[in-house]
Amino acid sequence: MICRITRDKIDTPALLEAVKHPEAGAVLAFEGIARNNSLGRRVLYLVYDAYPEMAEKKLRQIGEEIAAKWGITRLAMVHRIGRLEISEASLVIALASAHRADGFAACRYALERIKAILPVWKKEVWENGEEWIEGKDFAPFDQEAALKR
Amino acid sequence: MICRITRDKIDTPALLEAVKHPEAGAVLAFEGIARNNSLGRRVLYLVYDAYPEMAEKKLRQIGEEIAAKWGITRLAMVHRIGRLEISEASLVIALASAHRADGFAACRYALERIKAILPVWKKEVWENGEEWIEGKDFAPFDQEAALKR
Amino acid sequence: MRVTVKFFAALREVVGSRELQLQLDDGSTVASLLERLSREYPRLGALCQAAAPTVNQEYSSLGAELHEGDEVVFIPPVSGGCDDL
Amino acid sequence: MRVTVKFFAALREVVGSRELQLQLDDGSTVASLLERLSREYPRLGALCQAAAPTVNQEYSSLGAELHEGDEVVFIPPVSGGCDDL
Repeated sequence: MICRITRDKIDTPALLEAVKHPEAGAVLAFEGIARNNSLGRRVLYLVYDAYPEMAEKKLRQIGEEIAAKWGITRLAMVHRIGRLEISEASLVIALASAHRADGFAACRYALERIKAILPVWKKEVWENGEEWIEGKDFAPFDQEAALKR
Repeated sequence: MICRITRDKIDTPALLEAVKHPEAGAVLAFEGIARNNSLGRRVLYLVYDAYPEMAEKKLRQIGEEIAAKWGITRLAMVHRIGRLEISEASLVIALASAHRADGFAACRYALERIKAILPVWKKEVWENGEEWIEGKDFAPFDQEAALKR
Repeated sequence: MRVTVKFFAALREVVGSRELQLQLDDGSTVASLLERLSREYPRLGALCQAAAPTVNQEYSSLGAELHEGDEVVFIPPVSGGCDDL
Repeated sequence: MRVTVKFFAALREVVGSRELQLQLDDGSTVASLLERLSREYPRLGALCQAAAPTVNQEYSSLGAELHEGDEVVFIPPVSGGCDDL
């Protein structure tokens, strides 16, 4: 399992290769991409910040949840921080599973959990200003409690 | 939209780059991989055959369905035929979408439709024999009719 | 009339060729073509039971009438895509 | 007792530093720490209303008691992952 916060460009092909396994029939990759627009404003670039020790710990926790729910352990979750240009990937999730339905469910779960609990923040920089964006999917308490029930 | 039947190794990273778009926040890739085992038998390699003209036509049809349902047009679907070694990709689906939920739904839809209607066949080659495998998800009539309703 | 029948995968191995050009009576259907093929290639009949007939690269039915120049392919259950059976 | 408070993103810009070492009374809670920070950094209070407190890298609550050496971070709504808001 690869759980990493990095300042470097994320190498998605390398992560796909890393999770691949001769017993797994399905490989999935998700990339979250820096968009050139946000609510009608033209975005020049993004800056991500993280609480890195906690973020890697939370990625490992999400990985353990996925292993417990679906038995999927060929999993990589990498979040990039620092300055990102438009079209660069901020987040990559890659996994291999024996069955496609499990793979899709686990990949989506990883993404939703990351959006809900990972201490990572995004600042949008426009031509005339900048702002730290508040994620609408943040839900560290309810979801954590619900999942432990 | 890229719809292709090929004898060459599929270049997933190139397809990811091809669908990427500065207005799309989510990129997804699915790889179907040649597994080393099937129903307890050790598989040496696979041979895929296709009815290529019809298969490319059906891929385009699936692409049009996805464009109509989700407005997603940054889409690549490539199926490889010929001899595949273990861990090589037989099928790659890559797409970019503005919203992650649509991206996951469309990627899964593409995969299920491909398994249901694409005229592509797999032969497993073991140490002591070989067999053309009948897909359990084949459903060209019901599903085509249901989707046109 | 003249139709082309193409064979893939298991069917190609049973028939031993990729393609046949056949002369059929006017009014022939997919079902009557299949009957003729099953007489000439006894093992083909069983394989085609589970197969979906296609005419000119669209899924069709046994009752469909054939016309001059049609391309017919019998599609056994496909197994494309990912390898997670 | 001594605790460390770390600041990220918008909070770091408001406080103007990455980290503070604070001496607190025994029995202090996350809430009393937040009250003190809000007095010293008036703009911080509003930002922390929507924030989730964490103690030693686990999500916590305002009522939680603090202990010697604890690391406290207030997490404003996170926006990690994909960019599809």
